[in-house]
Amino acid sequence: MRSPAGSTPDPVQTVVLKRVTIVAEAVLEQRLIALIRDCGAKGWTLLDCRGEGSRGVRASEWEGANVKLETLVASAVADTILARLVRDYFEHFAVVAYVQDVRVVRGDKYI
Amino acid sequence: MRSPAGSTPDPVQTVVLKRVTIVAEAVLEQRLIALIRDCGAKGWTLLDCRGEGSRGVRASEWEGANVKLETLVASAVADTILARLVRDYFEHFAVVAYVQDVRVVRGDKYI
Amino acid sequence: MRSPAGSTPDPVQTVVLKRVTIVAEAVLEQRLIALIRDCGAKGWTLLDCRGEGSRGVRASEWEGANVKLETLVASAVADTILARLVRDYFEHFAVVAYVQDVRVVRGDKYI
Amino acid sequence: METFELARLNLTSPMVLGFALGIVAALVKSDLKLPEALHAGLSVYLLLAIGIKGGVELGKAPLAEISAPLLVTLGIGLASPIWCYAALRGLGRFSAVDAAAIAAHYGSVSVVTFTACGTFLDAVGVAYEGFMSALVAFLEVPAIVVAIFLARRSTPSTTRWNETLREVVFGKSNLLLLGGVAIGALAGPAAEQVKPFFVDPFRGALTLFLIDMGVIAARRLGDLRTSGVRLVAFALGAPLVNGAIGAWAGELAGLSVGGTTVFATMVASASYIAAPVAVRIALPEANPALYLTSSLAVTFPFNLIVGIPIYHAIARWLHA
Amino acid sequence: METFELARLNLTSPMVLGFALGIVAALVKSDLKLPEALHAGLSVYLLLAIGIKGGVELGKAPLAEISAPLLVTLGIGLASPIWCYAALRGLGRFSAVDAAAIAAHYGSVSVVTFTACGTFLDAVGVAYEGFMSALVAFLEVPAIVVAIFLARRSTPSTTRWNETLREVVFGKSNLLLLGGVAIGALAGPAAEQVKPFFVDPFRGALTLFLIDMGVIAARRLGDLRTSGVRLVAFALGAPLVNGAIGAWAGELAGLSVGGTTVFATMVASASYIAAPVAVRIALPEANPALYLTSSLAVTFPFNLIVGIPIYHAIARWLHA
Amino acid sequence: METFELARLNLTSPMVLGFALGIVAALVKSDLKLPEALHAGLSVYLLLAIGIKGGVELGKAPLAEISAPLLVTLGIGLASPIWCYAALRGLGRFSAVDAAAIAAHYGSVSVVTFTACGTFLDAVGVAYEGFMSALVAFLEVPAIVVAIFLARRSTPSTTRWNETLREVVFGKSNLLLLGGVAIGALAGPAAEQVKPFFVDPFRGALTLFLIDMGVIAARRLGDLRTSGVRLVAFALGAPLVNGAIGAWAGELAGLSVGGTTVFATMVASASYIAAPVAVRIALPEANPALYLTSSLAVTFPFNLIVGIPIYHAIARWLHA
Ligand SMILES: Nc1ncnc2c1ncn2[C@@H]1O[C@H](COP(=O)(O)O)[C@@H](O)[C@H]1O
Ligand SMILES: Nc1ncnc2c1ncn2[C@@H]1O[C@H](COP(=O)(O)O)[C@@H](O)[C@H]1O
Ligand SMILES: Nc1ncnc2c1ncn2[C@@H]1O[C@H](COP(=O)(O)O)[C@@H](O)[C@H]1O
Ligand code: NA
Ligand code: NA
Ligand code: NA
Repeated sequence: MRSPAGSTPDPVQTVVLKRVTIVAEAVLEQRLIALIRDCGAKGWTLLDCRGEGSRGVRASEWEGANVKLETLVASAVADTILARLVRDYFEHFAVVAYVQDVRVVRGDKYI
Repeated sequence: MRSPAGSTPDPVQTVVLKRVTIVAEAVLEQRLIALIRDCGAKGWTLLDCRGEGSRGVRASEWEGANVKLETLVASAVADTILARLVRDYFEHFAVVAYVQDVRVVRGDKYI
Repeated sequence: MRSPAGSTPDPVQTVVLKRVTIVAEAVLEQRLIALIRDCGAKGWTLLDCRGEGSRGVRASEWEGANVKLETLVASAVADTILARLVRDYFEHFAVVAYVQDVRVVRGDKYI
Repeated sequence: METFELARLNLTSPMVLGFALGIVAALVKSDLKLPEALHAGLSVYLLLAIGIKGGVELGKAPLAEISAPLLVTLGIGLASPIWCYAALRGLGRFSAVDAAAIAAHYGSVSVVTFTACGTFLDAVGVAYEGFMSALVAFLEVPAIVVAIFLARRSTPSTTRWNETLREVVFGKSNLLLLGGVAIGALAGPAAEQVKPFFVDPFRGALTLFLIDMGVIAARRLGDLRTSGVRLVAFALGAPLVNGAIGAWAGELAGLSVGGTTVFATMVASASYIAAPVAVRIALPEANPALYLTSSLAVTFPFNLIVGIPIYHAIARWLHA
Repeated sequence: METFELARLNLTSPMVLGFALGIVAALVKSDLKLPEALHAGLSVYLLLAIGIKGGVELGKAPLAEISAPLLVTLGIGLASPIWCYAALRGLGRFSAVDAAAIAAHYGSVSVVTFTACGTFLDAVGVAYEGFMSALVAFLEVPAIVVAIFLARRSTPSTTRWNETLREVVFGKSNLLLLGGVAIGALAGPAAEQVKPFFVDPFRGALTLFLIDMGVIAARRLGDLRTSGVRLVAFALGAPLVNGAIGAWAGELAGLSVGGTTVFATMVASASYIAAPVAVRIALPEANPALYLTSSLAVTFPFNLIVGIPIYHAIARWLHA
Repeated sequence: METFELARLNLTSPMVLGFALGIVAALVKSDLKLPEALHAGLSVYLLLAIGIKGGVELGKAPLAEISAPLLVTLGIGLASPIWCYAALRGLGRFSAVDAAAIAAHYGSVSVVTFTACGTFLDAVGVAYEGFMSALVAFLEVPAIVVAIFLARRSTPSTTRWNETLREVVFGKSNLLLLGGVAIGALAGPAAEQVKPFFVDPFRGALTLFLIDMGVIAARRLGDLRTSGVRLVAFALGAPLVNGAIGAWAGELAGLSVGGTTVFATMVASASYIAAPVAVRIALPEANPALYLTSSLAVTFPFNLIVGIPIYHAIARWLHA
């Protein structure tokens, strides 16, 4: 199927990057954003969410439950982010972090 | 562990598909949905989100910040979607798009 | 780039797990959480979303549209979850489910 | 006042006009829509406000006065799903489970339709028993349970009854209605304190809510094409028949002209808050497009726009 | 009253103080911010309330009385984007598309600024024509369309005009304004029913909304550094010039001192709800930082804090 | 009035009944819960309304009259976390950091409990100093800072003090309280304009909010099993002791019977909005289950249901 408007556009060049996903209690939102920027992330996307894990408690109901922070970064940056997370937050806070490979359009601008 | 109700169900047949994720300013919501449908997507899931990237600005605060649009499609459809995105939106709008492989239950119905 | 605060932290040990994603009508929220726990999931993250697929209808506008439930689990648990989903919900409800491999920090605690 | 004049008054009430605005917005594909959270918040507000209002009056009313209306309410709550089911099976030729699912909605009550009726009567200056809104709480649940039973009587085993009951009895809308009634009844005069929040702004909040309902209803209009004439016929016929029966029963129960109008409207209305959720879970194989489209896109607008004045006319005729 | 005294009264109004609180909150990097859904809900409420208020008055007003103001409104709606565009091109040396994008905002109207002017006049006890808010609905759209045309006249083909028109005419804000006007006009006296929701709490709701607007505006202040003096100069000069022209035109149209003040404020204000969305779609290559920063972070606070009393002074001088 | 009669009046107030409804809803596992955004929005509304109310009165009150209460407020804000900490360490045998975390909550103040006390006194017709709500703003912060210092005095280096201070002083709740006070004080009589939004519907909004608080509190009840008797003992004993001290101090400060009741309630209450966020960041190794469960699931309901009438009785006895 194709758009009435458009002739077939040429294939798109993509770059394989890491998508780091961090789920944590909402009270950490600003700090986590600062952390990933500090590690070299060029951008981020944040979603409100709720959840349960080994620790059940949130800092405050009025703060909302959890946030899910996603950032597309180069492999090295991903490793730094994870290391910093473990060092600064894993011990005392409700945090989960994982990494995936993703094929990003115009990915070069995120490195 | 298993459900009290249930005997072990048989293994599930799955299909490997592409999950295309598009993060863009909320004002594009309806247009992006039209675009992916037009390219052959059979369905979509949309989440409200906020974020920052190379361009910081949103069209209107009252429109909400960003949307995250996800669609499970066949590989060819994924390529068309990305190409159309680049052609129609990447130049002037705040858009990020990436692709992943996912193993989908009963995936045939999305092709 | 590195944090002013921090000396380089050591590389982080990660475990490859399955991330099961379930998108379904919101009315199933509690039941799906019970199902994955019952299958052995140690935690979950839930996001509100909206979407369209083969079935367009939601149980009630006031219930909100859809929910997206994500859980990080071992491969065997993932299979059980999918099988239970197909058996209990795929026939009559608006449900989509898919699986991805993810590299999880301190992943052992989710198994 | 002339029935025609009443109809005009109803059509130019802010609530009905708001509903019309919502329909227009949806038809012109506008992005006008209340945020999810605001819609849910307004629902909570409306249900609670209705409950409290009813509870305060219930607390004042002598048991003798309310026992008859209460019994009639429960009676109709149990009976109406059965006759709706029969009609849907016989005339409508719907499958047993679809018929039961639709019957659950038409046997139950639409809180917003009830409220619109109240504001209509206030506007035209007709009094009605204050405890009516307490009756709404008792009309909502039984029909849903009966209808589910009708669908499952062949295979009762497959239904988790206690779960189904929890779903309807402790569901948001019923709990807010009953909870409001309890708060109003227990607080009594002290409820005056919350009047500026739950009573005075009520109609304005309802107007805002109805704009959103208009959008939602109009978005379902598309499904009408696929849903077939028999469904539309039922969605227009059922409220008239049920409304007439309701008016007759209300008059028997000794309600005033206003109370009879309200009761007829309650019986004529179809639930789209409590019933859909319960039915979706208890009768998953039923087609939601059928019960949502009929109750939300046909019967609700019908009652709001022409039904209420008609039921009022019937009530006045019965009391003449 | 002395102009200075009026300015003081304006500065110590709860609305302006609320706006200031929001600015402070953003500057100290507080987490104070209304939830997205509440902000959107308040916008819906404010737009609808204004529309209804205007509609009720419009229904009362004799056509003769409103025809002149209506014509002047449309005239200025068509003309002001042109002179703004000229100034932005000539003096501001902005690109054609950026100039047009900014002109769309300054030719259109800021509903919140309009509202703040109304509450200011109520507070100082100056009457104004009730139908003014109906005029807002007619001032919002034309300028946006004209400005987009200015940018596209070279390459009209590339614009999907019907889509652009749909975007502005059926956009949330315009539909709520016009819809509210229609509801108010049709409901007439029946609109009294919703007064406790749409009229009495209005200013309080506006105060809450302005706190959030303060946060949003302050967050844009950062962009000022990059946006350049010419933009700031325009954002401060345009409201004064447009305000003066508006006052003169309003007086010609036979508006009272109060009405002239309101009209001047309307013309002086810059849209940041309807215009940004339409412009973002129709002129995607325009830089949003330019039109959002100027209208939201400079002109809006300027009008709110010092503009309105100035326009009132001009109006009084013209009527002296 | 008899203390018992007062207790009955308190128990049958719409607010307390609403709180009970929320608890019931959670216990029967109902899906009743306000949308996140509405809960946050109501918090903003309540905090701002309280601040404005207090600010208006503060503006009127002669400095002489308020200086004593203000000093006493600050004094108790600094001292109470210390004695709470001592008790938690000594009798409760909690770890230093857990003791400090809990002390931060009990030294600070619960705005909703304060508000419930005000509505209680209004209902029973006892007057109290209008500027009390301004004192809330000054009682909220110091205790949190003192408690964090207690935990960190051994290792002060590890705390980023300026960050911690920003967190509490510029946090949502404190900024809204102080901001509201400023708005009220500066606007003075002009604040009348927003009365129909911030004052009249206040109790109704509080009732709605308390339903949600009931749900939240009840969901924490489960943690009680694991949290141990010593925590529960403290959560019941601390408000009584602190309430008595507060009543005595308030009476010394020259407050009226009503004012003394309010002040006692303030001191007796435990924060669960400002404190948890600040403590979570500054003392991450403290166990949130301890301080949230005690303040939210035990002390808050205790004060709401039986505490307030008790503190009123003490106040009356002190003034007898
Ligand atoms: N196994 C899991 N799968 C998905 N999300 C999880 C999982 N475990 C924890 N989470 C998320 O991470 C948050 C913090 O987890 P925890 O630190 O284990 O309390 C939870 O609230 C969930 O949102
Ligand atoms: N590196 C990134 N990682 C994750 N999300 C991103 C990234 N860059 C941009 N985004 C998202 O895409 C939106 C538009 O990005 P941009 O076009 O760069 O302004 C941002 O608001 C973010 O929500
Ligand atoms: N191809 C797809 N890609 C992404 N999400 C989908 C897709 N199909 C369905 N969904 C999501 O799953 C929900 C139920 O789908 P369905 O059962 O097909 O109606 C929809 O409302 C969407 O949120
Ligand atoms: Na019915
Ligand atoms: Na203008
Ligand atoms: Na305290």
